[in-house]
Amino acid sequence: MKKLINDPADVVAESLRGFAAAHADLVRVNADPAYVVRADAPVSGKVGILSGGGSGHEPMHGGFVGRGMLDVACPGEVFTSPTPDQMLEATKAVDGGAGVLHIVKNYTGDILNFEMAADLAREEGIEVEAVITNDDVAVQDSLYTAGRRGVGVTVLAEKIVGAAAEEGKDLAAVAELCRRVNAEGRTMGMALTSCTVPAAGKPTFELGESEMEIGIGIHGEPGRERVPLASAKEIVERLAGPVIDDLPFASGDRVLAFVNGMGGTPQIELYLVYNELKQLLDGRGITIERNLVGSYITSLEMAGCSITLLRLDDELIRLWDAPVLTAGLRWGA
Amino acid sequence: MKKLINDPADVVAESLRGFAAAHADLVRVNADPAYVVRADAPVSGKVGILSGGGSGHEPMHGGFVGRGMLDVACPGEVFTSPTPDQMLEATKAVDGGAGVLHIVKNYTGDILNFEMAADLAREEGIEVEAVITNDDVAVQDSLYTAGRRGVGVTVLAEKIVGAAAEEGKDLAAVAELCRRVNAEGRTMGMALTSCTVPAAGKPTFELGESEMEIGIGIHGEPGRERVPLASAKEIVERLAGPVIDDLPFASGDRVLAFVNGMGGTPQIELYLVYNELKQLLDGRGITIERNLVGSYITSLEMAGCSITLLRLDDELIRLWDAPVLTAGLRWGA
Amino acid sequence: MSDGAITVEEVVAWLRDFAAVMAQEKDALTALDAAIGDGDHGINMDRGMRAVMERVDAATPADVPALMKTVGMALISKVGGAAGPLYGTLFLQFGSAAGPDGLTPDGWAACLAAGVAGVRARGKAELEDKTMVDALQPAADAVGAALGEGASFADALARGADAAEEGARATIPLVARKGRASYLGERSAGHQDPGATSSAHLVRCAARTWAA
Amino acid sequence: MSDGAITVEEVVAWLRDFAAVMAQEKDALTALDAAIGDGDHGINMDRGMRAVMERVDAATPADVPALMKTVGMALISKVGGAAGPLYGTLFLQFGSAAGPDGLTPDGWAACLAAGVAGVRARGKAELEDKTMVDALQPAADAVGAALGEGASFADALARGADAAEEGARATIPLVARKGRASYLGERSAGHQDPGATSSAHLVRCAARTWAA
Ligand SMILES: Nc1ncnc2c1ncn2[C@@H]1O[C@H](COP(=O)(O)OP(=O)(O)O)[C@@H](O)[C@H]1O
Ligand SMILES: Nc1ncnc2c1ncn2[C@@H]1O[C@H](COP(=O)(O)OP(=O)(O)O)[C@@H](O)[C@H]1O
Ligand SMILES: [Mg+2]
Ligand SMILES: [Mg+2]
Ligand SMILES: [Mg+2]
Ligand SMILES: [Mg+2]
Repeated sequence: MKKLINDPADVVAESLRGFAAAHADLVRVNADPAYVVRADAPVSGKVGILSGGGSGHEPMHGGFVGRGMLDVACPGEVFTSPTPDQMLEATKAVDGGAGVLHIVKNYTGDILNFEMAADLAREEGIEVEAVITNDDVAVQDSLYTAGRRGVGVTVLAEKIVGAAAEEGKDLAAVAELCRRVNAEGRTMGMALTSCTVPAAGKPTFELGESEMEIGIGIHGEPGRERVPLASAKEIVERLAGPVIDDLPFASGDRVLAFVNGMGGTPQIELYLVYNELKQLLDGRGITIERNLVGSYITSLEMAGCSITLLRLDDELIRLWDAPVLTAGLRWGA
Repeated sequence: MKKLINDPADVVAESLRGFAAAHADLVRVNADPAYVVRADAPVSGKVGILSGGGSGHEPMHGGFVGRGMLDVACPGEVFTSPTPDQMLEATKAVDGGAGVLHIVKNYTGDILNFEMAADLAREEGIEVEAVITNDDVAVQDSLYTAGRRGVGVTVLAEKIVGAAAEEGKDLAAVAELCRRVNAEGRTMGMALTSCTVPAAGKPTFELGESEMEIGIGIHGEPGRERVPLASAKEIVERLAGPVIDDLPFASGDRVLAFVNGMGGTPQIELYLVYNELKQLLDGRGITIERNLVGSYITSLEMAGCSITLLRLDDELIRLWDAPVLTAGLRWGA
Repeated sequence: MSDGAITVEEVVAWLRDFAAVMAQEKDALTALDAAIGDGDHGINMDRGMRAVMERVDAATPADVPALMKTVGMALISKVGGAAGPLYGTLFLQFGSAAGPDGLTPDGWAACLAAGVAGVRARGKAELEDKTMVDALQPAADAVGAALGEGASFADALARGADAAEEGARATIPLVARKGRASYLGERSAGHQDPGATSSAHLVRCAARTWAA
Repeated sequence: MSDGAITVEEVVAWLRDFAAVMAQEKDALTALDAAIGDGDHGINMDRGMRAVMERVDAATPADVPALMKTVGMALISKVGGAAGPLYGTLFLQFGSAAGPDGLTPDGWAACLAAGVAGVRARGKAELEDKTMVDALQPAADAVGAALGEGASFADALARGADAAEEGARATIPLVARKGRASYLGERSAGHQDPGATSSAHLVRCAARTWAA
């Protein structure tokens, strides 16, 4: 295992310590239970926005804590949901009296832990709403399964919902907006290489030199199918096609196009993918109104990418453009 | 070779096309000769700041074009210096009458091509100054050799010098500032894995599962020595030690600490490295006044990191903090 | 041991054995999870059971309900993921069902059944969804049935452990409908479920603890 | 061919042969550069010589100076890196030295010497710095000396090519003092310099063009 780490057991804690030191102007980091909270939390009268999940997806979620986005993030162990007591403390830390929104990616572990946390918080008199993101079209949706994974749309939802909360919208409105963003967005991802969970010490899966995985999630899990390596153009077709067909996105739609790197993919490739995506969307009459290209929701050092499309309207554009001041996303501030 | 690309010969051009489409609000991209230029260039009366070098180091340099940093960047082929005619066109595109500064990393190829370009530009009546960055302490400095490579300090110099140019400083002052930043900064890097030049199709070097290269540059070249894999703590000592001793940085110094990822290293590791660096500097009485943690000067998908320290004074801090609005670095705007 | 009252010490011994097995099987469980999940189940269970034993060894609760509350809360606050709340609930419900007045083999069987019901309520998994339920439910059923047929506690637990292991093995051909493995769709078939495997270990540890 | 005037067509044939060799040796040169540089020398030279032949084939300049200016400018604008300006300068200076009035073998030798001097002026490399100079300078010296001793052009070029190849091989033990390889310090020893190798090919191609 080739990583810049010390003891695998300490990766999350030591990395958080570095993050805290690097961004002391934006956040405070509580070590135990672990959470990353806005330096000025709780903001009185503002809905608190909490998200969390396993570590290894950086900058998500700690890198999105700050003005205009998250109030607090709960990092779990690598690829492992954080725990209810941790979420409870984080919820308390950002309750400014207007309640707290939990943004939860749809994984059994996350759901179960967040459910427990919300129960505990409500017992302590804090109003909590939970919204589940489940935008991964690689997974068949069904009432009888765990449903779709929450992936790329989570980042976009956190930005947009964070802006709405900053404007003073109330908990119900913010939760409703979050559901709407989730409903309007779809994602699909692929991997060129596996990643290695530090505590496991070896790659989660093995991929041949001329193979790739299509339909992966963000936890180093294998995808829906293993296929021969293809050109960026074909890969974009394989990802964007199902994304477009699922919502479906139609000619005339205005979208935010998000090309996300999985952690080990250099920018030169991500922009090349964006170039292919732009051509494909142009051909379908879909207009890219906003874009995001970079590694924002990652799987450790995995090489690969995901493509997320979010259908926009004027309100979503305005909220996307609103100032954001976090370690991972920053504009207008 | 596992990359998100089409034909290896088209990587740079296609990626630039994607970059142009994604950041049309900030830059224009000229295809042939290739350069990335501020959307509002030339800015009349402002010194133009040009940098350039091989591609594969993204976001450097194209990602640093915009208000408060570079006016124009010339991307060469992957790891290959751009050419004089390209630099000449780029120089002309940003000459607002106050002359143009060429920021050149110290590589024979870059130096030779930039020398030719400066000659050509001067023949056309444009005032040009060139400053060479050469901050890599892994390389022995000597009059009789090609000297030290320009690496991490280049990013910091481009930001600081860009701010000074934005303030209206003249060409001589801006060049002088750039030399000062270069003189006050030192860098050393290491690799966990090699990278693969698309046109070559295979890794530039092979590293065993428990080996690393210390003292690498940014072109996938082997480093000064191959040693057994070590902990992040030891790696930071091996990088920061020589950096500190070389300037030397002394107790009481205020510095900008820059932990840079080589392209394939996830953020969780970079912040862990920053944590180690902070402790080491604390122990030496060196104060981190500013920091930058992320992948800013990369070698394609190489895993590894470099550590740069820049000694700060109040003026450098003010210029570092000044607004910058580029695809790769953005604050205060 | 006899078929009489079950002591806190015995329950602790069971947990200690389970913790040891989780440490030992850590890589194997993680490998199972790598095939159809995210490769952390062994790591999660080992981390959780270490935390459990630390807390239990620091101050062993006086009765089984208190003990199991400590165990459940330790798992919930230290494991995360799906296994944390699910195993946490298993032990919490086990403890709630135990009551303060000592535990008989029948009581133990009822506690396990309550724990399994808790897991099912929390995770909403049915049999054959390819989860820990596929090991736990047959085990609880087998232990109850054996005691009903007059088997000794040791024999009943042995039959429970057999049933759990068979249930775990039977997850191999199944297509997962719950948990992370469900994201793989058809590709989840052909691999044994990691949670069912750890659950089978849990029951086997009980059989070993109360054997002979 | 005779030892008489050298034609533009012959020079083009030389360049075409060099372009073919660069295409063929692309991977080998790149592998040499990967060992002590950045692994692009073969790619650079191939890209450059393709561009050269495209321009030359589109409109072959009438005389050697014009031809070599086209070649040098094509390399400078298409290669980048160290090789672009250095090979560009080599051909530009070769062309400047040629003059418009046709080229004799002695003239050719003088042009090569001028080209090599240009390379040295631009790159500031001395002999034994482990660069293309280590192939080019011995070649230019050998061709000049051979012609001075009355050798035929073909023989002189063959001796030049031998000297260039020997010079390239002699770079193996050297520690680089110029170019990227110098960053490796002692580790650069033990590998043949890629630029010296491509330069030796250039001279060998000349020997082949004007042989017999
Ligand atoms: N809804 C569920 N009900 C019961 N058990 C489940 C459910 N979802 C997952 N599991 C069990 O959890 C196990 C995975 O646990 P673990 O790997 O520790 O958590 P995670 O999936 O969050 O990484 C699965 O093998 C399965 O047995
Ligand atoms: N200062 C110099 N003088 C002469 N030749 C040089 C000099 N620096 C480098 N070279 C030659 O250039 C070759 C490398 O060329 P190439 O790989 O194409 O460029 P780069 O080093 O920019 O990647 C070296 O092998 C060496 O022969
Ligand atoms: Mg997990
Ligand atoms: Mg090069
Ligand atoms: Mg798991
Ligand atoms: Mg090279």
